[in-house]
Amino acid sequence: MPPPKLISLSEAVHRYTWDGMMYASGAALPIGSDAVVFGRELLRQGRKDLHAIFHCNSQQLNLLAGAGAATRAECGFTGLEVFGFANGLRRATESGRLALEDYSNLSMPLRLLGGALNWPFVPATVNVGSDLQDRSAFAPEEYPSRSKIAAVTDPFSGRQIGALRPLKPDLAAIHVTLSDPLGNAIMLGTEWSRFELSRAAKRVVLVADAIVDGGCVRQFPNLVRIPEIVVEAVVHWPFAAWPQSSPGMYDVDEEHMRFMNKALATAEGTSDYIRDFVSSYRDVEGYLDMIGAAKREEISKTATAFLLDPYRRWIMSAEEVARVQAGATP
Amino acid sequence: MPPPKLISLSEAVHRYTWDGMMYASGAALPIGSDAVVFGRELLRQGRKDLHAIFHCNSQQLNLLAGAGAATRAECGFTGLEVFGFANGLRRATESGRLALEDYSNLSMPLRLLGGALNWPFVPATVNVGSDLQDRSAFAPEEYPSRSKIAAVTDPFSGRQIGALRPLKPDLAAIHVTLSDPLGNAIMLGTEWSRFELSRAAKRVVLVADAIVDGGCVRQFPNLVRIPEIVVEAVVHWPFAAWPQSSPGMYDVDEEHMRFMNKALATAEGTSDYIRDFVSSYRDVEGYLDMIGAAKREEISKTATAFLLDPYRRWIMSAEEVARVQAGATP
Amino acid sequence: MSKANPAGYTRQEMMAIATGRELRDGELAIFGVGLSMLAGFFAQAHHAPNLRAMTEGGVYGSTPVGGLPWGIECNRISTNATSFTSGLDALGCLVGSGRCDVGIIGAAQVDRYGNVNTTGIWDGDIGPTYRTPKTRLTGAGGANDIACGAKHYLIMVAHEPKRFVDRVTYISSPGYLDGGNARARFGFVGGGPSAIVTTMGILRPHPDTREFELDAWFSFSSAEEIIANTGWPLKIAPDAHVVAEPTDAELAALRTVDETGALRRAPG
Amino acid sequence: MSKANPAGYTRQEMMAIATGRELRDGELAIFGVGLSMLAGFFAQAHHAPNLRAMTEGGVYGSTPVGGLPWGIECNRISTNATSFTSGLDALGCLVGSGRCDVGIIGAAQVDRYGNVNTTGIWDGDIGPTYRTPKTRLTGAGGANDIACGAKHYLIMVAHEPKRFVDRVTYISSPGYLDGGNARARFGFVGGGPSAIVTTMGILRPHPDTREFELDAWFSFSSAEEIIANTGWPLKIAPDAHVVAEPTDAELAALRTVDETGALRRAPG
Repeated sequence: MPPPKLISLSEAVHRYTWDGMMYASGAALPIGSDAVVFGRELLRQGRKDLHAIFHCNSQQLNLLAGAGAATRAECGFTGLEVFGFANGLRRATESGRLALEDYSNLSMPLRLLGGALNWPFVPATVNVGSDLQDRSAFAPEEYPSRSKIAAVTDPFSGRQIGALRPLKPDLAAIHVTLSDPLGNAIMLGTEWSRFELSRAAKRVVLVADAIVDGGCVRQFPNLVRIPEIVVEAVVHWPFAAWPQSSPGMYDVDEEHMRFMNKALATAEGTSDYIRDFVSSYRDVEGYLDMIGAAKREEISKTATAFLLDPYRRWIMSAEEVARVQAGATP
Repeated sequence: MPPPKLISLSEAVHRYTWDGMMYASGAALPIGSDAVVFGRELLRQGRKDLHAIFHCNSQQLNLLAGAGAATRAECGFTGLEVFGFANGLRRATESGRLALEDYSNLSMPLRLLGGALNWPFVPATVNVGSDLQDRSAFAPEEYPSRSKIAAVTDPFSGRQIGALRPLKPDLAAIHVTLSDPLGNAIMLGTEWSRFELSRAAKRVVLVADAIVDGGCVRQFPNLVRIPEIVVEAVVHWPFAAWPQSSPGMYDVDEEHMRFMNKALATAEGTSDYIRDFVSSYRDVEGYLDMIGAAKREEISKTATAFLLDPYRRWIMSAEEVARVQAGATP
Repeated sequence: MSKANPAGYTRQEMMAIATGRELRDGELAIFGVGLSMLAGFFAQAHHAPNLRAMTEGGVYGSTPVGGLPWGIECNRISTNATSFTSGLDALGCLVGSGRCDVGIIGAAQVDRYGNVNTTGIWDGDIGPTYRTPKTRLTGAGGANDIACGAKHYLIMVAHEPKRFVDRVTYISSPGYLDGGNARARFGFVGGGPSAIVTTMGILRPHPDTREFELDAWFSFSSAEEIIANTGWPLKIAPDAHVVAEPTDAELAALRTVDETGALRRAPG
Repeated sequence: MSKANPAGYTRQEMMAIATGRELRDGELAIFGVGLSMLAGFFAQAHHAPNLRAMTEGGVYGSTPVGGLPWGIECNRISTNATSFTSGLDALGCLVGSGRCDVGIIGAAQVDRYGNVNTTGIWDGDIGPTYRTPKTRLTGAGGANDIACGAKHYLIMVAHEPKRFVDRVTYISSPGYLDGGNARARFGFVGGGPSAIVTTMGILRPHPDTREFELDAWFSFSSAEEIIANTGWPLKIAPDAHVVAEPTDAELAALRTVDETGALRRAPG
């Protein structure tokens, strides 16, 4: 039985991140389960020059890009769905401070799968024949680019298809609904590409809305799509995806989604946002106060709450988690 | 809302199988969740010249091969694990009546994944450099064979790796623990390659130990790894994997595993087995009588029974299932 | 049709209904968020009860609850799902594979061969060296995968001259590329765009050249208005016609789906 | 050692213990069923409490309950799992990828370069045209994937002349192929077999030629017995030595894991 892997968020960022690293998160859709709070902590610790791997943009990438902490990004979808364009990412891209390499929502998880399987390339029947293949922000002189998405000949039919570059990020910060102290994680809602990312990344840190006793994962082993053997550390952080949603836990905070995105549209707004919503809290309690009790109550009244019911009895209290975390030695 | 897809086993075999087809099952390990009863029905309806796709051999393939109904097979592991060699498959192979094309336990699901994604080939970093690549039972004159596992050049590094042929079976009969009447299925225990197979096959028939009300899949949507949109029909058949095991439902029937495998070692034994355990029952009730009440009780006392507990309250009675099935028009 | 909306429905509503009419019962269909989701679920509510609707989120078996979802993973669509899997499953196994019958995508720009740009707006051509767009848009998302893999797909777009261009600056999602058989060069399993449904009417590709032509106009619009708002010399198909107005049943079904009135608030 | 078993343990038990001694705490290790699983869980019970044990079944976090599992998906190992995924995950993402530290596989035949045959026994060479084996065995299973991908792997095999051959008839799982650097031709991420642990002793590859040599013999065996039971002219490593006998603690740990006594019933 491996030891518990619970550590604090600040410790996780301190220990597993560095300037210039290839950092992955956002293996969730733009308004859903992403470890947004991990991005806040990256800014608090002044990380910069990040090469961001996000299947889709999320408010985390929007913030990192808007704040100038990410200088390269590889993405499928780069907006915020019904909340519109991602202003922080857009501003960074349009100004040239960030090079944004475009893929699609299928080619990104295929590249993660290729990394997970340690393939040298991944066959692609999509993205070819479009400017996703022909144009590269990382190799702008190449036209048509073939270092981004190459051509490979099918040895059986002789016809050409595309070849994608696999991804093996240095670190993945993955939001999950529930994790036990060892890092056996349960996701409610679509996995999007969190399964593939958890195997592709060199290291995985889970950011869990709640910690459950190991009895929960033994009752529902088929739900544990990220087993502890691929996990380096577990961070317990309620409302970790806020202002995005976490199915079973809380809805999207529409007001803050708009507020945040509006702030990120300008340098001034971004500074103010960082002052008020990134640097402002000291710990989890401060973070929860920042969201506000009324807002937490409002977004917790989610129609998806019933999805969490089977697991509630195993959720550990903050005190129990702190006790286990105090004894953890990952 | 699509209509229920419940049909009888005999109807499923009648409607979706034919002589000479590429038939897939056994996307479970040799002693686990395979739709063994579907193979019995294939024999009852006299299907022959089957091209069998089994990630691993199971008692189903052992039976189909032993009975002479399969003339080609593609497999990873071809034994019965601790129960030894698969005598039916072995006898058919050694006699030359069945051509057995060897792969590994990774290359088989990769080939299914390739079929699911409609790739022309699948990169392989395994199987190359061994006789799995160089020898082909389907193209015996070729040495070293490259029509079975070809070579492909990685366009990024220039080095050669292998290329596997994707699989798209005409039909997959997939054993699942639970399904709702529409075909939303829950598997307890390892998926092995049932996920990949369910997307690779041109048609999917589920064979479920129990049918649950739709409320169950709405409570546990993350467990529904096979959604109804890929399912053609659902067959309700208790103890469908017998004598193999179904986690949460029943253990392996050790005695019958040995008895069956011993019978399949000879033509006479196989005839007797077919008389007594294939042609002998008229319907589900007859099948259950054949297993015997005492044996059913014994193997149902599985240590894994607790895995089924969260779903028991949604399991429909035989009468309820019959009522829904009577109204089904798949 | 003026903003006063004398017909009793908006242009956006007509566009959603015309798009929904393209979907057939029993098809496996993929939608995005917003307009395309409303069009799709309208079809399911009205004439295609067995439409198998999915999004690229790997969220299956659900219909939106409590209003238009904020995204394809939104709790409003997760709350009554029967299965959650992944993007790789939805876009790869079900769409990129060629299994999906029809998809609906949007566009910032679309050109005469149905190529779609959702990546950026440049001041003129990009040129031989890639440069950052003046206005960065939302990227290809899953639309590229739908455009490559779905048996056919529909493009929904507001009919404005700036959106209907002779040649898109950047192909985010391939239509018929240079026209004719050009898609065959890339071996796409999908058939390409079967219609561009706009706020004024419907364009369809010529069977040989694959150039989009005017197939039909909504009753509140006209061939002249559509030509004036299209950035290439739009040909008129021999059998071009007026689109039937929404029936009461269609409008009722659409408005049940669009319970928060997104399409009625839209300018139109 | 005679069948009378005067040493108080069987050859099979010694083989399992010697194999288990090769596993280090904290490693990610993959086992098959039977002997190799007992060797692996023995190591976890004895000296490697943080060994991360897995099988190719995608069954994680479990230890066998109620006796030796009948298979790697057996309820005896499924009953206390913390995660179930798939073969593609276990053999692909965790083993084929090169992530797994060590694997244990069995063999019907093994040759001087550690190549393994588990596919069939032919009467002589196969020849240029593939023909069916006289005796069909269990196939490559997951062993080929472990042999290609694991950082290193161990081969467990009963020491009999018919099993230790100069050149296997069929390579089911690659060892060092023709020796030397031959694996590099195929770019395997895994390092190859680090030891063949038998019922008599341990063979290890020469660092340059990769030919397996006698590294150590069990106290109940000898270099002479091993050479006599090996089908190629076995070289003796310069530092060849006797293997330490099992300690009481080792035997106790092994027998706790092997609660149904599979290794004690075995001929030995």
